[in-house]
Amino acid sequence: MLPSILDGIFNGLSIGSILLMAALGLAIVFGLMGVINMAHGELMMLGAYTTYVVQNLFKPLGIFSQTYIFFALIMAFIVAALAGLILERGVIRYLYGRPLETLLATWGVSLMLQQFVRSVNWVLIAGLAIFCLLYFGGMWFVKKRPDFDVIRQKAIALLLPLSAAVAVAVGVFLSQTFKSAVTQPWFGAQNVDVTAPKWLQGGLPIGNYQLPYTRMFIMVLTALCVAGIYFFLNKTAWGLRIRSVTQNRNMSACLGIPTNKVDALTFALGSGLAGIAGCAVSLLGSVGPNTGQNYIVNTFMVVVVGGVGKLVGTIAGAMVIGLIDYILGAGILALLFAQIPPVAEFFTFFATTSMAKVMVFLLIVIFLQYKPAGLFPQKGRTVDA
Amino acid sequence: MSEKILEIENLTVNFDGFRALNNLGFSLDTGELRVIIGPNGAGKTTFLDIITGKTKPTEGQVRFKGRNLRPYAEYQIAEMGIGRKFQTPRVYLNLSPRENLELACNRVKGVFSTLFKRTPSPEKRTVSGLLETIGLVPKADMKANLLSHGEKQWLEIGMLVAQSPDLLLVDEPVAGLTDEETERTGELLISLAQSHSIIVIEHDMEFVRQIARQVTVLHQGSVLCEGTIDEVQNDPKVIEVYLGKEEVQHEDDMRPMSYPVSAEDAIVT
Amino acid sequence: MTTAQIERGGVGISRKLMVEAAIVLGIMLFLIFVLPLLMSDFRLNLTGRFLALSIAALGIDLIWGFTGMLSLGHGVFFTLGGYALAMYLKLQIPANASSQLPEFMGLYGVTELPWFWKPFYSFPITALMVVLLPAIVAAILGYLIFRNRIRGVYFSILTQATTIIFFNFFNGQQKLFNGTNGLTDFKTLFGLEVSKPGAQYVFYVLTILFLAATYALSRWLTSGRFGRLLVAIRDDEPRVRFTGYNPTGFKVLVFAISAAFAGLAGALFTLQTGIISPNSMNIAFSIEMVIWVAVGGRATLVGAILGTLVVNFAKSNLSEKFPDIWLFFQGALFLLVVLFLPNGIVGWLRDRGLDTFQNLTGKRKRSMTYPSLEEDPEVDYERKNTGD
Amino acid sequence: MTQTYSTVASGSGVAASPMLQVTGLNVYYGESHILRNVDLTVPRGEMVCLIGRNGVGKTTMLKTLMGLLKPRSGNIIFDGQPILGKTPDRRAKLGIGYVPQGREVIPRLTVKENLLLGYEARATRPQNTTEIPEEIYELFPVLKTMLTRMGGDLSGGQQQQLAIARAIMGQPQLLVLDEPTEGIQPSIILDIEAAVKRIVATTGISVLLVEQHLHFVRQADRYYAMQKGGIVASGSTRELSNEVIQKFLAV
Repeated sequence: MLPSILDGIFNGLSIGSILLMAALGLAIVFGLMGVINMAHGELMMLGAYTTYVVQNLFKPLGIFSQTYIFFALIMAFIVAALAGLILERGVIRYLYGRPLETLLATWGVSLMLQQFVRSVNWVLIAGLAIFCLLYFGGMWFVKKRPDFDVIRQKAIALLLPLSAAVAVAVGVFLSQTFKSAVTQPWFGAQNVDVTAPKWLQGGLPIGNYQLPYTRMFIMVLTALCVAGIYFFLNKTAWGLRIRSVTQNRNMSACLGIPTNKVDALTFALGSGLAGIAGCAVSLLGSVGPNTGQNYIVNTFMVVVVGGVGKLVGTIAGAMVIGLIDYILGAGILALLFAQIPPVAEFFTFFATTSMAKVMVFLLIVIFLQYKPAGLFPQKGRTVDA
Repeated sequence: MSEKILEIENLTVNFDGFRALNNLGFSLDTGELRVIIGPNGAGKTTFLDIITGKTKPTEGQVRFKGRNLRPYAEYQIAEMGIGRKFQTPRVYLNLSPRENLELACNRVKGVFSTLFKRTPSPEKRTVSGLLETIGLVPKADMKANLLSHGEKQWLEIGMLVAQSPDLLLVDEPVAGLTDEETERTGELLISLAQSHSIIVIEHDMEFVRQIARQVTVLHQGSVLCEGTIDEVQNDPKVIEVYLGKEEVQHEDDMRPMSYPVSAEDAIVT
Repeated sequence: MTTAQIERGGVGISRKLMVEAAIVLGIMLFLIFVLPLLMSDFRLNLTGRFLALSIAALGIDLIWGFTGMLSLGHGVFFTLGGYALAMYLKLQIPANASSQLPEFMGLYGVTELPWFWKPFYSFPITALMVVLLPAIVAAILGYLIFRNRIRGVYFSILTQATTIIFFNFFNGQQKLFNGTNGLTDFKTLFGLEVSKPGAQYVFYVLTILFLAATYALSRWLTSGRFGRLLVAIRDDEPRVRFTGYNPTGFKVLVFAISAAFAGLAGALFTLQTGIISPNSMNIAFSIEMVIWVAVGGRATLVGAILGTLVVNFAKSNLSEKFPDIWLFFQGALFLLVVLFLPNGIVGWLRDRGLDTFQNLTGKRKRSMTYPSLEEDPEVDYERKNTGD
Repeated sequence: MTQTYSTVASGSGVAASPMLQVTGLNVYYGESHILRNVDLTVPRGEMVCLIGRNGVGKTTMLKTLMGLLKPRSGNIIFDGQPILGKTPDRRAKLGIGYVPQGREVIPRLTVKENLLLGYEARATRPQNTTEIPEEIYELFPVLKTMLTRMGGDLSGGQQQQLAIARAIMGQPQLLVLDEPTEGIQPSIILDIEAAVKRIVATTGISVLLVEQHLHFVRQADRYYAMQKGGIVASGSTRELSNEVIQKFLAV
């Protein structure tokens, strides 16, 4: 009995820490900025693919290759953060205060990102690079002119199709000259496999059970990330600015805080965390274009249960959901109530991974009847969604 | 006549340690028109929030026609006969004035009666009459977001009347209105006062003088004083709250008061 | 369009209504009698499917366009309706068959029909269940959410979670619902062979009739006082409460009705595709429904139907030609509509149409107060502070 | 003390131009005309007070000055350069220190963190950014004792002192105060008045004050009286007659 409970707690916490990892970035973006980012899962996916790429780059390095995971973590953070930055500057900043629109727009972005990893190849990259170079370079050039405001519309109308045409032309040219060398998708629609470094394979045996090292690694990583975020938000100048803007945007601006930069930075940070989460989940199984979709709803649930705007709420939410999920799914309750057949039968019915999720959701809805604002509701001014 | 429509005793409201209302006592006779004034942050809007059920008091109670309002939700209190006009006009912008009024006028506010019953003709007549009263007949069927600010204010007052409450709570009805509009609003309120009990919150003192019989001054969450407009204007406590220690009456004393900290002490360079 | 024109019992209004009815009838006749001559059976079947989907879009429009609640869970209601009908179809087993159970149950060793399948022997009950089942689920869920004044994105997130939950549930229950594979391989309905073109034409006509009926119902709901109250709830829910209405009941009812629409759509869609599976409960499909309405123009019933047809035809054409990059198109569509066409096609046509008209008649364009009020900090502050 | 604020004294831009010049300002909330053709000037080194009853548009005026509201027409020139196109944070960095109505202390930051936010307005941040200059404590001794408390937990008067201190941390050239005495006990009002006077005396910065408290109004050099969104009277506060007070300020 005792080992099974220990096993339940360990596995529950481990599921919880993966949830937390994934929800952390989301909670920051949602809690601090009131933005629902449906593309959060895809940012995780980007992190996972980055891990895959880094792993392959490290393969020729022999024994040294086993350290790829650390570089992968950093790269995953950077790639996802950059993607988030582009997303914020390009789309989200026009939609602040309109959460439902943000939700739809970021969903569109998530679809595009999914397709991007499926069909990304050298032609696509070259085309994109040329387009960006021409269009943004051109705009940068035009911006210097004193009559920019007057000719702005015209400049866009001219530059946009022109750069697009050049990019497409180059793309076509490249694909016809080099054929499959450049048109071959990098990843394709298939899942790709990240193998955990050797030193993370296996596990720590405790009695009949084994604590897999990868899960322990993820738990440690999660703890580090939480600590890092806590430090960043509470001890650094930018953290102070972020907290200030979150609580009172207008006053913060009047104090001289560049709110635009704070928004961009917050979003990039949240996205970067998604990247790290993606790197972490890639250790648990193969990753594919749909990887992000599997996490998005669960992470939203964490935020809803935890309450908006407090780190501790997110942590508690993730752990509670992780524990209940595992305890139900592994049928531990069914074992506990073995003496009372109807109850045991009831829990046996929910003792599969997918049915446990059904039960967890029901519990969440019931929980919200008593605490509609989550475990740790924010007092005073809140993000009114 | 002297029957109380609204009685408030020992009302205290705490927001996270901040006392928005502090041991406030207040009562209103049936058929009375009362104006409430007070500096910003005196608790006027919280006062209305409490009466309409948006905020629940920390202590004390509000009795409307003898009934304690605490257990009721906003919509129930509204149905009991308390109507509220907000500071900035809140009309339904995508509906026409006529539709706005019809919604407010609807007597039976259940889901199914709203769905199945057509607007009865007495209500239609009330709405037409109201449209005339608030001068919106020519614009009755265009969307409310095309109305001017003043017209929206009037429309919201119209909605309030359509609801036919016994007690009207009117928050700054003349904010952002022109002088002429202000005066017409005053006349409208005075005529309404013949058949309703009304509480008006207002800053515009000329307007207050136009409509007020009894005035209550709120300050730091409590009632500072109550009386006719002249009594209130000459009350030293009120003058202090509005103007500070230096009293207006002291015409000779125009020099600044000396500081507790002497100037020499204060300016250390 | 629809909310602006309100019956006031006047002669002019009822004439307008007659004109509208005539137009609707004209379109119906065209779809039923002329279109089949112009299209191949395959295309006609596609059209029928899309018309069925537009019934669901009408439902989305009712709750999102008119009432302002963004449901990301309509795939569930759609699928529930589909399953209800599919269960009836699966029970149409010839008397001489070796097993009197749907064939997949044999594979999983089920020997007795589960109790909740039994009512689906009866067609009237099935027909009722197609709309009632989703409506009841929606009503319960809606009541639990709305009574706590959970709204906005929280409502969206919870409805989205609902899709995942039902998806998991149906996927996990092989013995009860054939799991991932769903219910398919339907044989007969009232003795008609379901897959034959003749039967499919009947379903096509049926879809059109139902679409017309749901359109009329939506039209009725959104005109009258009820419809105006929905708009009022969308614009300013706390204000509605202070007027003496309890918004919860209204929201629950409209959510249930829109779920029933989705259920009906699911049933008609299942008839025409011959399959219903948990796949239509994935998140993507539910959000797609929303984008149909957004593309067409929310709060316009015509827009919902138009948007559904436009997006789906574009999808079937584009995904045939460029299967690889359809998602790019779709994602870009989301972005473009949200960023540049917030009122959809119909809204754009209406606004532009009004502008052009006013330019022609020399009138200046009226300044809109609504957007500026949105930015108004006072209003914003008050909304926040009086809004729960 | 003088060293801390020394940048201010010399000033920048055109020395002859006033600190702040507002011309023909018209502001609307939606359709409602809040400010009508407002003209207002704050000369360098002077304290100017804007008086008028609640709801006449004084706060709107200050919000427009800070860039929180966009005027439909008119111009604002600060220190010789037009600032209408600039965002609030740019304006703060140019040297406008804003103490808004209701203090707007950031509620869930500590007092110290609130103060540190004041550094944001400086063009170049000082080396040691986690220390509060001693002058701040000299101005408002009460703050020193509650550095670790949450801003939202302070009393109204303490919050007001914190808000002013926070603005001063940014070494502004123009201090904008919106009803600093509103809802505050008389004893603290005197402290605040003294502190503002001291700031003016030691740093020579300009002050634009919105006030209804007559005693404080008298401390200013000039006044502008507002009614219904327009400036209806102005002059030196020494000439501020009882008639004007009765008309525009009294109950």
